[in-house]
Amino acid sequence: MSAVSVEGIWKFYGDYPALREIDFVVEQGQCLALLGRNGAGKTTMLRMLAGLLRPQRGVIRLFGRDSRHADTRGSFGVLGHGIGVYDELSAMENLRLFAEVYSVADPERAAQDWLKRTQLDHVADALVREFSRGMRQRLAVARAFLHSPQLLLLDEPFTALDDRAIALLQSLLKDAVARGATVIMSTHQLREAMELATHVALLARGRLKFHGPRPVEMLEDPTWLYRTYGEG
Amino acid sequence: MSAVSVEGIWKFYGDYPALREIDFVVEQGQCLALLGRNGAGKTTMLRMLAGLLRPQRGVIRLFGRDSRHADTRGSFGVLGHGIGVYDELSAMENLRLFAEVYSVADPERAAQDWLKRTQLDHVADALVREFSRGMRQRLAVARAFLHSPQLLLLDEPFTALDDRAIALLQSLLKDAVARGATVIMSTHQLREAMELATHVALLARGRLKFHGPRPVEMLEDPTWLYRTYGEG
Amino acid sequence: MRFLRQTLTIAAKDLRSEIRTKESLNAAISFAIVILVLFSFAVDPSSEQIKEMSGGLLWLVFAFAGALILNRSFARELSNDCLDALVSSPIPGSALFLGKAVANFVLLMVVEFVSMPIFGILYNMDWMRQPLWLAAVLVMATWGITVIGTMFSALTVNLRMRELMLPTLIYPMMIPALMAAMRLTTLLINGEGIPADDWIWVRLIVGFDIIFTSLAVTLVEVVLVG
Amino acid sequence: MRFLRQTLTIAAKDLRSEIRTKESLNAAISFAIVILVLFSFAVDPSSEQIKEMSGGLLWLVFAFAGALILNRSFARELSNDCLDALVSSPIPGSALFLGKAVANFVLLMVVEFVSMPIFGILYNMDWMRQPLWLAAVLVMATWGITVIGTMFSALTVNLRMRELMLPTLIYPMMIPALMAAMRLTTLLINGEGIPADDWIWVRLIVGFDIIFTSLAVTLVEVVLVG
Amino acid sequence: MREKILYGVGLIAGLYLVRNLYQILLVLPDEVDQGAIYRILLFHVPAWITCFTAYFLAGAASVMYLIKKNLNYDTFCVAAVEVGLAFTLIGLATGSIWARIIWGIWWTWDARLTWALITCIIYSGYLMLRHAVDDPTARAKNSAVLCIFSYASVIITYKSIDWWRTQHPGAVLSIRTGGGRMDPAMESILFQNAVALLMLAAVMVAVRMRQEETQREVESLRRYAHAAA
Ligand code: HEM
Ligand SMILES: Nc1ncnc2c1ncn2[C@@H]1O[C@H](COP(=O)(O)OP(=O)(O)OP(=O)(O)O)[C@@H](O)[C@H]1O
Ligand SMILES: Nc1ncnc2c1ncn2[C@@H]1O[C@H](COP(=O)(O)OP(=O)(O)OP(=O)(O)O)[C@@H](O)[C@H]1O
Ligand SMILES: [Mg+2]
Ligand SMILES: [Mg+2]
Repeated sequence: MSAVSVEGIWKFYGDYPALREIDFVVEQGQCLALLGRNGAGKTTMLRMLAGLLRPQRGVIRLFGRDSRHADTRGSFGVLGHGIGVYDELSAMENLRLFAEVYSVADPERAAQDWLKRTQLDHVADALVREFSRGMRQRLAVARAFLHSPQLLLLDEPFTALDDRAIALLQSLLKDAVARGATVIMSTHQLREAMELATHVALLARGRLKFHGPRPVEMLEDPTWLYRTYGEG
Repeated sequence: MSAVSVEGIWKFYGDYPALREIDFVVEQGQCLALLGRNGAGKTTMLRMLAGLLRPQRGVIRLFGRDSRHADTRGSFGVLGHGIGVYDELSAMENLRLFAEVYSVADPERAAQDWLKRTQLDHVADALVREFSRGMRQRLAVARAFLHSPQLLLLDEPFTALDDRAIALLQSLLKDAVARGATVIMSTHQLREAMELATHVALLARGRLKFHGPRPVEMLEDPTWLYRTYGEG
Repeated sequence: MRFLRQTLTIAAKDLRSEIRTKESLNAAISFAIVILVLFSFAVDPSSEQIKEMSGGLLWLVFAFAGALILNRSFARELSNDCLDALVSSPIPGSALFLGKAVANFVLLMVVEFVSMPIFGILYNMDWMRQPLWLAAVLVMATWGITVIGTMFSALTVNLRMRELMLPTLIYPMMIPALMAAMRLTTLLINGEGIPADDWIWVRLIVGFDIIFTSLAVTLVEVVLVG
Repeated sequence: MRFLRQTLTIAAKDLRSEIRTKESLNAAISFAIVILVLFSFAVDPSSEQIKEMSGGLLWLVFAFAGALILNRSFARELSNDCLDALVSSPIPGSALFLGKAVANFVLLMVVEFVSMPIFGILYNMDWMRQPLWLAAVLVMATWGITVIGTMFSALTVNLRMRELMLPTLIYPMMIPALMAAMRLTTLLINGEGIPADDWIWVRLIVGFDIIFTSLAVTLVEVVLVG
Repeated sequence: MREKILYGVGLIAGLYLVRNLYQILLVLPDEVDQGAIYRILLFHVPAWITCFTAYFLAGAASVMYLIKKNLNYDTFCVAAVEVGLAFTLIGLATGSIWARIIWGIWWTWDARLTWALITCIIYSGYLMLRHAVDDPTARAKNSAVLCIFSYASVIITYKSIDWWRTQHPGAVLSIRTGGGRMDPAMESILFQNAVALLMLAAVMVAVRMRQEETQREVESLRRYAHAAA
């Protein structure tokens, strides 16, 4: 069973098609980098996979089920532009909340475990409001990984992060892929993405121009794909 | 006369010193890349240079004058995280407004000129609200460059931009430096910054760890500076 | 069971953040007092007529101050895109809605219990003549207001002009509940029972609660998923 | 001269964005009507007493509906960090403040001119007995409200809980101007002139305007630069 | 073709209205108690009938939109609400004029009048909400939900004369009273007028839908242009 299968997706904002006739399949254990210029439709695609938007036409299946099915929603983790944790709660409270929301067996343990893995255990009881940007981002990562999701949906996860934070995120993603999870991430920072990506998809003005294993050319020259399949 | 001179700056948020004892001088025509990890104090420094924050101790002089002096404020351009243009006005109206605000001699001409240079002339009368991210960012660049500022203060200008938008911004910045303007920009995208930077400054936890001409080592390996002067 | 636990998780989260900062609670209570003072300039609080207005004034105060709390309800999910995190989690939209409604209901009741005695003192009113009935009316009308407010908070959460739109949209919608509550409260504060003629108001409130709660619970999922 | 031009540039910009979308204007006007309806439940509009409350009710409506407009004033600069762009530009803080105040004043006056006749019809009131005096009171009190509102809008613009804080802060501050306006408007609507006793209210309003305008103009620069 | 049918129906409605006016002004006799002014009833009630019908159809279209997610339902919904609002204003105006003459005041706060006003505010709120959402799909969805909630006010307005004692007259139409409260000749012309106004409303809705569709097309073309930029 594929992790993600997308068939004939169209998404309109009004009459403008932000995504047209998108078909692709991501097998379990793959790491897909979703590339494309500003406004190509990456965020729209990811939000649709996460069940935050509904397509007007076409079918999305995650692990063979509808993406709004309650079980499906428990099986993926989302990391968008916002960090998705509450400023007025402490790091610990935030993680415990999401552990409960995801019906994790032992919320307390899971929360403590992930605080440790993101090196936030020494500030577990501090309010998120007082965190610096890097700390917040790490907590957001902990939140998204907390319930050991089978599928990770990440929208520009490297944006505005420093080298250290990027390295942490990359190593966590590598672990996740190693345990068989599937990753789909959009990004403009091709170099960081190429370290992980096994597959690449290119969107241009809402159409899927390329989808397949990462071309070797991209390791040398990340913009190769744009030049070959994009609009130059 | 130096473009920017910073002497003994301290900036506290409450009791926490976000910047400590910062001294540096930027000569006219230099392009300084302000580097540092998340929370190092880059944004704070740039906002202080732009006169949006006041230091608790120390003196900042732009072209020999106080940074809140009306003439000084007319001589620099700022590009922060937000685009700084109004959603309910058209591209043209926005630029005309800022041309008037900066007492540009011929607001209409300047606005048209910059719309052309950022390739927005065909949507001059469309409301900014309808623009895509790339278009907005280009308009923001036009707004910041409109009055031919002598000094440009840019906070993470490459964030979330695609390769084409980055190229445009880089070429505009090169033009500006060529006509003698000074540029100070903060960024995490070292590679993009190194194409332009003549000088580099490194902040770590509010202290200035390095300031000088760009080390040659950084061309090969952008993170060299972090490893040598940062905290590893 | 599961649904109930999810509802309570959300309600507990909202109440915990609110207790942590007490921001909307403090603001709403002090706003309530400010309005009471403003009203005392507009109408003469020592006149006899004030008795007939008491219920009306009281609910106006609750409505205005309550809007501050309702306004924040979904807005507090916005700052860090928490709403996306919740909507994409396994919690169903209806549990999210009910959880928030319960939290708002508790907060509104707190505002009401604090402002009632203050109102009594400022306007020289004894509101303890029919405590049970009064409590029943408070609960029913407050729930009605809460449901409308929470639903519209969800509806307007992504709007450019949320703070502007919300008051203009919710007050007219709340009017049936408010009208009934005003009328009944005036009767009860003045120590009378509810005459046969006025039972229509009780039915109105109950109907309002049932109809709008079911509507909101059915429609909220559609509102939250784009 | 330069200062004046800058003030007008800002005022023109605000008015233009507002005319483009008409959002706050529409919202404020319909909110005003909503409040008129709400008040009609609270006070008995057919009673004789209503005449003595007319000024009070009218200014409560203006204050509540006006807050929507004042609330937006600096908030509209936030969405794209436009405030930073303006504060770092050569425009002085005082011109920025005055420009915004002028724009708000115009918008508030529009709301007032639309809601007065509606008030007149709904509450069966003739407000044209002393048109000149009434206009003078409207202008003076509205300016006072505008100055306070705009200043506090600037003060709270970066606060986490802007929508919450603003109403709790501005109404108490506005009370002198509101009280005077309520009293004077009641007198004028009922067709009387201003008796010698009540001249104190006129002086209060004028003093209020002068003092708070100068205070705000002096202090706004400090407020805007962190 | 569609255009021609529209103009045709519009023309028929107009002619029908003129004919009804002739009947009302020149053929029908004055009423015993109220004199000449009672004739306004023959516009007052049809205006309300038209506006209630429009709101009902808007509500139904909203439900359909939420089920089918087809933007044409949304287009119908705005058009119907706008036309409905126009007839609400006519109803308020005719009522007010009548009240001025019969009761001596423009307005009184009885349940019927108040609820008619609240309905008017609520549906203006609907239009305001639409204005504030940029994304047409989200706009359609949110306003559909609001439209469903709004319909409650129409029901209350309609039933208010039964629920409360009002200064506004109670039911007179024979479908509600079982007959006897109104002269059959008058009632017949009232219904004829209602038919004429409904036809007129239908034409207005169709025209508004046209404009709305064009606007949607223009909007999407602009987005195409921007995407290319
Ligand atoms: C602004 C003032 C008024 C408003 C807002 C108003 C509103 C309404 C409404 C909403 C209806 C319902 C139509 C229907 O049931 O289909 C109605 C019907 C009616 N109105 Fe008015 N009205 C006003 C003034 C008056 C006055 C002054 C009179 C006469 C003294 C009057 C006489 C009637 C009658 C006879 C009906 C038909 C009742 C029925 O059979 O349902 N209205 N009006
Ligand atoms: N809410 C919305 N309403 C209307 N149009 C929208 C909306 N969101 C996105 N769009 C349009 O849909 C298209 C795709 O947008 P999307 O945000 O998915 O692009 P993206 O690939 O994520 O771009 P970026 O790299 O800038 O994040 C763009 O043309 C955009 O203008
Ligand atoms: N308004 C504020 N109130 C309190 N502390 C603040 C505020 N703004 C920044 N800080 C703190 O000051 C320090 C410097 O922040 P600053 O935003 O300047 O960092 P930065 O170098 O721009 O980081 P980044 O790369 O994440 O943008 C951080 O520790 C931050 O937590
Ligand atoms: Mg995106
Ligand atoms: Mg920064």
